[in-house]
Amino acid sequence: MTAIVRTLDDVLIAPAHPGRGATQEYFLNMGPQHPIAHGSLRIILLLDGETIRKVIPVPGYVHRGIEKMCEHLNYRQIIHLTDRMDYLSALMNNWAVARTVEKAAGIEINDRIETIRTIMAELQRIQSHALWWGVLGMDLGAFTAFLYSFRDREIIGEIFEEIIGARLTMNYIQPGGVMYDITPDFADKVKKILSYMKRMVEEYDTLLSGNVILQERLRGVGILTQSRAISLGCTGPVLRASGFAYDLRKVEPYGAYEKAQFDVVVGTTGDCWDRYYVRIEEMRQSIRIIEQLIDDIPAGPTMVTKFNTKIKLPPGRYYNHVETARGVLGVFIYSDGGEKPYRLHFRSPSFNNMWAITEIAPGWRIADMIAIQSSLDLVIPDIDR
Amino acid sequence: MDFIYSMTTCTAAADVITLADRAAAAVDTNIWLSILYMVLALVGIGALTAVLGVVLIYAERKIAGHFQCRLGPMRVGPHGILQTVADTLKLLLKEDVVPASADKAMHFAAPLMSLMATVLVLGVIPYSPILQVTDVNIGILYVTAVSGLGVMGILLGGWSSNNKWSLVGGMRAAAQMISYEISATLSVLVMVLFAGTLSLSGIVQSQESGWWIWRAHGTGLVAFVIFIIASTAEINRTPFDIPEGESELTGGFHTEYSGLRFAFFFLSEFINMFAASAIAATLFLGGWMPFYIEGFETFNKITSLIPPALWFLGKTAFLIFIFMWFRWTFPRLRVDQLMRLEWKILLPIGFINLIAAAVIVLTKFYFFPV
Amino acid sequence: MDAEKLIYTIIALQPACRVKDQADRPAIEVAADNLPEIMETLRNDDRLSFDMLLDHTAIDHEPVAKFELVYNLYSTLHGHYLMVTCDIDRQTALAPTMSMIWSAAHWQEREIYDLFGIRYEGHPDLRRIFLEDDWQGHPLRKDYKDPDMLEFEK
Amino acid sequence: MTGQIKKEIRKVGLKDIPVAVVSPLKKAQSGLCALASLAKGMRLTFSYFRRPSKIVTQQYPENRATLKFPPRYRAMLKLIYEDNGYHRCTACGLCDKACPNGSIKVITRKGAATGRVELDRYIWRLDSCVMCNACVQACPFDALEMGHEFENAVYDRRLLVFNLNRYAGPPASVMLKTEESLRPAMMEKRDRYDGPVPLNGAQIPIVKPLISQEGGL
Repeated sequence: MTAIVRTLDDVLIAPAHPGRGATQEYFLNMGPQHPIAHGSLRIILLLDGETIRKVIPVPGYVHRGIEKMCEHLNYRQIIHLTDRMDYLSALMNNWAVARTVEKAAGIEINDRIETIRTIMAELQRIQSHALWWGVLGMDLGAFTAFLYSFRDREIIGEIFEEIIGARLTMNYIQPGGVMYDITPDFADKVKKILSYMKRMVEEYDTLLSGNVILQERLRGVGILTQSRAISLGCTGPVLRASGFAYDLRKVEPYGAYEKAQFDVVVGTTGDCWDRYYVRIEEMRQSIRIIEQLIDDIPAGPTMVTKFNTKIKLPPGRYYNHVETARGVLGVFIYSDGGEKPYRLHFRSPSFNNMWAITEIAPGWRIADMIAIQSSLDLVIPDIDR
Repeated sequence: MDFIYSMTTCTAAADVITLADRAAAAVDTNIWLSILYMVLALVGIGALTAVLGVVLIYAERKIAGHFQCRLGPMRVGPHGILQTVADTLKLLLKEDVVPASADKAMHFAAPLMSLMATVLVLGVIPYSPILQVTDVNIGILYVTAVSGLGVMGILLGGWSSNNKWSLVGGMRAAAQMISYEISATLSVLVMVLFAGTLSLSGIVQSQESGWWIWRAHGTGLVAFVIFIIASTAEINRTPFDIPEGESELTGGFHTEYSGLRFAFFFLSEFINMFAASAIAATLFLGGWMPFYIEGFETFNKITSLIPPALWFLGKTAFLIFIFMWFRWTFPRLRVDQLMRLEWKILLPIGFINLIAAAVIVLTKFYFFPV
Repeated sequence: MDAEKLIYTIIALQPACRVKDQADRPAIEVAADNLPEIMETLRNDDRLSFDMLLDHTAIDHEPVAKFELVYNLYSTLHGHYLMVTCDIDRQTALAPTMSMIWSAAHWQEREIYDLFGIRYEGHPDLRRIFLEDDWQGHPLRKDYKDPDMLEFEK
Repeated sequence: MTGQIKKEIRKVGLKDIPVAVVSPLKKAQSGLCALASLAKGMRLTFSYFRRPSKIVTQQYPENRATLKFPPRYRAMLKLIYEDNGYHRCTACGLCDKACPNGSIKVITRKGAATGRVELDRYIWRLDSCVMCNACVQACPFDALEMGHEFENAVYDRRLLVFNLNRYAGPPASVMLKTEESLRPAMMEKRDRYDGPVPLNGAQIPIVKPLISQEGGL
């Protein structure tokens, strides 16, 4: 057996004309510039009329070689690159690298840092899911949802801006702590946001979830069974919607998640509707987590290492992961003992989730493709890295 | 001069005199007056198209903005009132890109056809007793026929662009608009049964003692709802905007259109919305008839003081607002769901409604006096 | 199952595995020839049942002319993790594919092929994934030189 | 090729996890129910339509005067100047080392008066800066801060290279120890960056020196 290397041209073989009276299949290029691409994702569809026969994703339009860049930066400098992978859960990406480095270097993190990290990460999860909700609405034609979600994102963005100084690419969670301490009125402001977001999630339900058109569009569409989801390496809400309760916050609690009571939300069938509603419920669970943690943030320093000390990992292989808004972000570091990683690899959730469309989309229509892709909640820079 | 005079003083009870009537009457006595009326009609329809385009697009953006907690256009002119003018200028100045492998003639003709079909409808709508270009005695049939032509423009545009997205959009449009035409026509027929005439002016005048939506023993209300749903589909607006479906088909049939040609498609969409609202107002909401309540003479007198043209515009504007409200609330249906809604739900209801209306009219079994 | 017992079970099943040091979780090292067989055991054995390939990556050990393949496995049934490493020759850069065992390996191997140039035998659709088909070289190799790559003047 | 692959997987994952199963919302069973669900959505959008107070749009260029920035807002990098006009930079170069993408270049010189290393030019490239705040965190003397000027768009990328220090010379700590009369001689004015601008680390011959950069910023 030998390895046969192919090119895209080998895959895109024009279907033969089936003869008179039959329908001819054709290729349709969806992206890289397409409203559904949410960035630059090219998906080639083989269609029969409007029915999808085959899906060929062609990622790579936002590939920046972050892993190569990381090999030239020290462990503190890597953090800012992770902001730019899954920009909607930048803090959780920061946390993934910080956690791996801390565990490898043996840096003990105090409770205050862990609690602040958890609260911030959960705030961002709400923000990320809110944006996803709006984008799903927009993809399915309800543009108003998009603007409502952006309005709510701003509210959370403002608290980030106040504590961290940035809204999107924050570089906040660093090995050994967090960049800034919280402000004294942080708890009050967050509580206000939570009570506001609670109302807004209800509103999301009124505007879209309850809407019969949306339910018709999502229910029963694009079913991903549990065994396939596991084999495909799907994680996060996509896997949980298929009925498997794999949530790192619960399975191997990190941060302050152990201190909080919350449920892992799972779906029953794994269709688009489950993926939709799992995320809506997760917003509620995130609100729950923050509510439990916000009142007693322990005292202590917010940075346990000095910024200018070099972090050196003992030689070895380190793998650690956190649950981002999209799934499991794993960080694999191979260290040769220096202050820079010899090899650093990100197991990004969107990259693995994306390939589920190749399995679940065939047989559905173009319009369902939109719903399926939206419900997977892909962030293209996270796929391409 | 009597034309101007009657325009200001006309009441609901006045006799209907269309511009065509005036031109015909003047043909023997004063040919120039006749020509003046014809020119007036042409210019009037042209101006109406342009003004409607500007106003409706502005209204759409402003209303969309307020639905979405935004302000809408605010930059060009006070409260962005000149935004549409600026956009029109932009579209006029833009390069007219035609795909190399497009069918040039069809590609050119499609937007014109689309706009023509909608503008032709404007000619028979009774805006007020004396503001109507011509009152065809088969008016509503003419409206149905002409608006059916619009699908040809969209289909041609989708086909001639030689783009797969456009083709899919065009095919979706054809399937959708032809299907929903049936439901729209069925609900129109109910009104024709009650009014006993196909003339639009005749239908308006038949509602002197009350609007059909109330008076038709429930069948009017059902027909109204069906008509609104069907015309939403016919004018390609959310939740039935699948021929465009900008997040699915990147613009559908007008993917390959730019500049002025795109403006034509855009304009025809908005004129279409006005036409559909105007027809609905005419058929179900009494057209230019004021709102009367039996027995409340003072109230009726007050409502008669409002000019009929304003009544008509008010009703039409209300319906247009409803269309916009739909658009900025609902997600879009899928192609097969759309067909299911039409063939399995709307069409049977429409038929039953028509039969019910026919039975009521035939047996004269009125629950309350018509 | 704790780490020690897990490793013990694996070695009892497949004596060809060796315990890998320098890893922060249970890790075994296998030879490239035994890889498919061992992976199948890991996947199908009831006590192990590693049914999820979380991550697959490679390390370029340029000084010793080796590529190291790293598989991070997770068992949804038992909830344990395992890191599997496998050294392959850097010159030939041929490795057996895992895409028949875990579907996730399909594109994870494509990514490694794209960035490291490791070709997977038996892979059904081995194409570049991020870079275009006519890209020269494989960027994550340590000896990769891009003519357009700019270095900081530090 | 690989033999039989085990397909069965236990229904729901790990034990002792409190699981909230998403139950499908009430299915719109009748047409009326469906219409009611549509009406609910329409009521929601209308409730925003009739309340202009809920509008969140900010008219950006007009509201410049009322824009508020939290103190930690990160935009332009700044050298902090004390009231007496001296900066605190000792030209140790830690910010240079901490910067992940080489946006900072600290050029030092030997002070003529003190004989010690002092700051000559503090060059900061906004075009490659990612506002990660590492330089501010790395600075042991609190000499740097992130300013709030965010409107930095220009048409030429070369205009995004700044010289942050107003004078070349020792920091405030040294200045205050020296006699007041000697101080002006130790300070050399630096209000603009006038060297060639390397883009991406490469020398570009056609690039002309920058002019008209008021006060270093």
